[in-house]
Amino acid sequence: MHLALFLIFAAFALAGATNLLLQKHPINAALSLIVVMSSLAVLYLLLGAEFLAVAQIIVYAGAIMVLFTFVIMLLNEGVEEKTHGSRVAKIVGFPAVAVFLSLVASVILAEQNHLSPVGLNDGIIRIQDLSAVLFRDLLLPFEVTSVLILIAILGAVALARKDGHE
Amino acid sequence: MIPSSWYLILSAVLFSMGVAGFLIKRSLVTVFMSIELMLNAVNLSFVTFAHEWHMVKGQIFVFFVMMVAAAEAAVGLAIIIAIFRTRATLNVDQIDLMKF
Amino acid sequence: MDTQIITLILLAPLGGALLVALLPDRGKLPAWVALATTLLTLLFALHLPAHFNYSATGFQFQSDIPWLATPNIHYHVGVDGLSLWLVVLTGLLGPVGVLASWNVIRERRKTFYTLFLVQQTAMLGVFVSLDLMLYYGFWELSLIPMAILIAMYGRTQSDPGGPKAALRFFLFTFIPSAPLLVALLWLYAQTRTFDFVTLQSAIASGRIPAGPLCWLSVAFLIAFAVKVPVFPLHGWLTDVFSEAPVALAMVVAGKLGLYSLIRFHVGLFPVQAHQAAPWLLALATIGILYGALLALVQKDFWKLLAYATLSHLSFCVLGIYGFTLAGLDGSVYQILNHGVSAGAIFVLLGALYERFGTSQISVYGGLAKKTPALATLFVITTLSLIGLPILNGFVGEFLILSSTFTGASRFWAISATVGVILGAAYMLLLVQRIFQGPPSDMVAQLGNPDRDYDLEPREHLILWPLAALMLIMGVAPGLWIKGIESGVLPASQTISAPAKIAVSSIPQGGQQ
Amino acid sequence: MTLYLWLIPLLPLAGFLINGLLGSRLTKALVTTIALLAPLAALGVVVRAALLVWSSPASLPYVETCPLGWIHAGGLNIDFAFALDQLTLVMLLVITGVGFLIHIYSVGYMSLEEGYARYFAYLNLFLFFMTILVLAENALLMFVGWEGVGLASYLLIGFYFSRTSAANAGLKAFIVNRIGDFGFLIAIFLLLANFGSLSFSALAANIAAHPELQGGVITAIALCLLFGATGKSAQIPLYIWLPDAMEGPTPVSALIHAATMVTAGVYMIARTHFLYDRSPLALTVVAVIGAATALFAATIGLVQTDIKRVLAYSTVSQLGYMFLGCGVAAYSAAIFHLVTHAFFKALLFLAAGSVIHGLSGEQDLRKMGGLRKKLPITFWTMTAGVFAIAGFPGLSGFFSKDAILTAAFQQGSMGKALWFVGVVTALLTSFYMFRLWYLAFFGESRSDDHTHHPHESPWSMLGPLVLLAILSVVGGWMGFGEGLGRFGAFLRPVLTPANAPESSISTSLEIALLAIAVAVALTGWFIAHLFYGSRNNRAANLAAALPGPYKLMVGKYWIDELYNNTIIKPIFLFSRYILGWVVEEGIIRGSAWLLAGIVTLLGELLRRWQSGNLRSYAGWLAAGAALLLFAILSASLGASAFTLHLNWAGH
Repeated sequence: MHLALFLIFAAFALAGATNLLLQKHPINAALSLIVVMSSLAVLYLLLGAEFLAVAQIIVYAGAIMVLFTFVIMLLNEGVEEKTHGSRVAKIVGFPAVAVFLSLVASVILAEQNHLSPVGLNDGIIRIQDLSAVLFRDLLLPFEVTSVLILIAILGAVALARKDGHE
Repeated sequence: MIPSSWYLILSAVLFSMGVAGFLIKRSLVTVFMSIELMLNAVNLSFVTFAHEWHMVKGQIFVFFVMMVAAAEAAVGLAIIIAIFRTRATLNVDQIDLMKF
Repeated sequence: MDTQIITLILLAPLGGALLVALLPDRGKLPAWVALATTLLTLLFALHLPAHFNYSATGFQFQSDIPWLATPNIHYHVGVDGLSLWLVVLTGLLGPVGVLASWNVIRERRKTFYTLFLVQQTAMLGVFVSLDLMLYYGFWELSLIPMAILIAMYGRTQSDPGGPKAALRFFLFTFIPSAPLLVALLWLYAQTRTFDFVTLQSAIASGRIPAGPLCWLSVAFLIAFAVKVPVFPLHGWLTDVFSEAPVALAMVVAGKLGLYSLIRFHVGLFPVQAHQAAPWLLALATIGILYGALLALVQKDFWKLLAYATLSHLSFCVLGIYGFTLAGLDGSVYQILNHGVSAGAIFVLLGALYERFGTSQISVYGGLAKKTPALATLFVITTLSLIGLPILNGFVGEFLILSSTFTGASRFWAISATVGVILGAAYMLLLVQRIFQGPPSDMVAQLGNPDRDYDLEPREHLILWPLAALMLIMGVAPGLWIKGIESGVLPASQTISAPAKIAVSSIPQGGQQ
Repeated sequence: MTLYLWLIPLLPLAGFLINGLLGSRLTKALVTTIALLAPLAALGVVVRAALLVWSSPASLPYVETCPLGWIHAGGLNIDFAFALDQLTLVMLLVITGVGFLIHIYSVGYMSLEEGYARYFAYLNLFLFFMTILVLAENALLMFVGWEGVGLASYLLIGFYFSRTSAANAGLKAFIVNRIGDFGFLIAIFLLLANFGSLSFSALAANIAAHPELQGGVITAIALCLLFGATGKSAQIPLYIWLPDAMEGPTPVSALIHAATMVTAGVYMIARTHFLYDRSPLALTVVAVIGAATALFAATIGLVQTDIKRVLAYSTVSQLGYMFLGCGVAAYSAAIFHLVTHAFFKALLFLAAGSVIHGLSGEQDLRKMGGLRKKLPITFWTMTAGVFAIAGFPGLSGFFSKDAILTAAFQQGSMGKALWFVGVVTALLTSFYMFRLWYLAFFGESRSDDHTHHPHESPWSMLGPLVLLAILSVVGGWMGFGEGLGRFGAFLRPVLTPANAPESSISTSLEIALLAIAVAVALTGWFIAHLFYGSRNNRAANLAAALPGPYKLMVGKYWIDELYNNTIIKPIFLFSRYILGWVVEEGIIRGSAWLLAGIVTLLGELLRRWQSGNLRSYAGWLAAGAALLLFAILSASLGASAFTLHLNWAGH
């Protein structure tokens, strides 16, 4: 069951990500990203993070991606054109990505025996525990985050507003 | 029962795909989406490790990352709008004035 | 009161800066507030010598409050005989600077006086800090308002002007202070303290190996030597003197660097300082002669003053690195003299520049008939600068030269004494070219005498007290030296017996 | 017994401060009163001290120390201490006495000048420093006076500062004096280094206690002091400032550049004679410099045409005599000549000033002539001065000059050579003084200005002239007799050389020397009479016959030009080009430029990296991340391959 769920949703995530890379139109890319995020939400559930799974759906797939689609539609951007602005990205970037991935993968594979396996019902973190930590121990950072978001909203308004004082 | 390393490998692959997206995408909006993909990939490994060591704080960190991502998306998209307004394009190869 | 007085001295100009910043920039209001603040600071500063215990050594009026736990930084301030009069001098030059800027600074007064007062705080802070990190903070803080003000209020409106001079000043003084910071942090890593006294005893105990100490002392030395400046690190001086507003130019060179040399280079690294001494004596003497010779041929009086300053301050360096008590007394005294006399000459040259808008000496001539008061005060100040006996300059120069001769090196002492001749030559030549001879075309247009061009009451108010001070400091140096001596006594004795042997085995250049 | 020595300098100082600070606001009468009261009061204090001392000479030396110290630093203790002994008293009487007379004279001479108060302020300032110089009990306080009189001299020479020549002369005087002061300072340092004290009494006692101290460092100190003295007293090689100093007002020339300040060098050598007594070499140098200067300046004086310059070279020459006296250890004779010279040279200058005043500023001897009738009192007083300086028997110059020459004659073969130089100088002196006398007062007027008629000076000027003339005539008699008579006896306690040779000279030889001196003076007069007594061309013919020497003397041996070309110009050229261009601009600025250039170049290269393309940045970023990861992993993968998780777990 667990294995099946993991395989299905990992495949969804990978497919979504691949689609993101391949799609030329931003709106398609945004939709594939939503697929990735939703599948990740399921994976979070499998890892026992119920709260995060819900938050992932609401915040990412909901709020953030809606923002993205709005912007794409607002700017009415078409299919992206093929330009060749950067040779560095190809010559240096892709080998670097490959090296990076292989390094990380080799470490993970080398270490895999030290890691415990994941079961479907073990290690579920209860939302009470989470909120206890979040609202007691880490209350100040939490409040600071809210201020951060407030500032971000103000900043976004200031930036997106048209110049001048209309 | 599946090994945690699978989740980690998935996370690494998604992250690399995010980087690759950053490298190949020409539209500023999709570049931005690639960043979101990378953040999500990292979140996945956070959650995996939180599960591995039964640490609540790992999950809370993910929560904070989401908050920051939300703020970032708000500001970032506003910047994109501003750029589009002044340059009338979102092609990253043409937005290269920030140099000496 | 005694523990808080230094904090008050520091807070007064800072509070004044805040007040100036908050009040509207209307007319002369910022200037009046700044004047009141600086006078208040001076008043507080005068509390120190009045209540100082002259028979005791060590720091007085101390206040030590932990500030940060890690790294272990304290707000630790206090004065001893070395810094006592330097604080008062800084306090004195505050109102002088404000009054000297009274008419020169016509726009953005608020910015000017705010930064000026911040600068004042920073300089006072340098003299009273006993925690090296605190000291470093004030040291850097003194650079920034200075650089900004030079850039904003540069004298020449033409092409490179103030910003270029400010950049040069900033780079020259800021780059060497980066190694200073590294050295401070390294010391902290070794000793877990920034406290001056603790560090001093830690280094004296020999816990830190000699190799790194040598590098540390070099980092300290270079940072301070640039600020003095010591030949050949004086590249910034001419530009700054040509550009900086009078109020800042009169404090930019000299006392900060020289005080730091005595307190932190000689005070923390006595052995290394003794090893460096032959080089520094040589550089000081070269600086004296070099500055004097170049001053002789300058066509612009700000540049002349810059080289003259190099020459005068090199005397102080000469006195410090002889390590004799009289020489150190003389050096510190000469710092005070230079503060007073150079302050006056800056005000006077600034007055000339303000009136005639040029610093080309050849344009002047025969001014004495037109502006007798200006000429009189100029001559008095000149006499003080060339070390005429019974004026202040002589006491310092004599103490430095005689102690160098008897204690350190006859060769360098004799060479430096030649600088005294040259000093008279270039200063009197300046007097002659500006004030004597037939009036130049520009001067001939003035009345005879011309009240509009002679000193105003405000300038009289600055200059006569300074002139009186020159005389008093020349006749009764004991008033100052008894305090100074208690402060520099440790510096002349810091070298312990085994270290002395180590030093004496080093070949002493120029020793006869 | 309290002598109130401190009042002597402080009274003129008070005069200086009042007239200097407020002079422009006071009435002229008030300025005059203050200016005259200050030296008069000082003179009063000195006379009172003299009378008290006269009645109890055993109380000397008398010392007053200011209870507030001066410089007390690091083991160095120097006080404001004034000492009065016989030598000081003689000097003080001359300074305040002649000084007061010249103040009176100045009231008349300067009455129409602008800057009247300033003039008297400077004059009082001079008296302040000069009295400090002679009263000083230690070398440093003497140095205060020493530099101070230089300052007063600078200010007074440059009194007419609007004239470039006057401003230059003042500057030259100060700088040349500073060069001499350099020697004085080094001597002070040497004294401190070797004896640890600057007090004259302590030094004398210290030296007396160590008879083994001979030559060596003492010679070094003595020679350094001598160098200082040559600056102040205008001896070779630093005499060049004094002739130019004649740019100042004439009373200043009389007071500072004839009677008092320039004799400070002689006073200093006399004051420190305990050092010179131990160094025969230094004494010889003093004597040779003195004799050489005397002859050298006299030859220049022969051909000068400016009345004040003739007197200036004469002063240099007479100062050479005094040095010669010091150099043969005849200090009393040197001081005696100093006193008589103060009388007759002040007189000559003041009389010359009266002539100049009468001619409305004319100083050129070639344009004078025939003034005997028009300025009778000036003429007669000048005559007294001329005869006194020429050494006519019975007049003051005769006694003092003869004392020096006799003393020189007794110093072996070297001394005889010096004596001969002195006699030749006496001949020249007599000649050029009578030349001046004839040119100014006899014959027809050669002035081409017929609008101004010569007029006799007011009595404020003539009074001092007459008094000084009387002193010049009779002043010598106080030194008449064995060992300079009463004068010598008075000074003997302070000025007897430690190893004084017993006077071995026979009376017949002494009379022979006197006869030679008188003959020389008469010869000089005679030659002058031949050349200038009547209108003739003998002088011009002689000059034409010897063009080389004549040009040399008129050009003052081109010493000024020599110094200018070998010292001053090279210094300026060196400063401007070698230091200013090569070192400052080239090396110091250049190295800063070089450093800045390297940084700029590096930035220029690295700048290309910053393409502005976001994807390129991303590529580099990815490469950097990979590299960093690789670095970390290769470090930990190397040895203990898979212990990594321990670090990660974080515990």
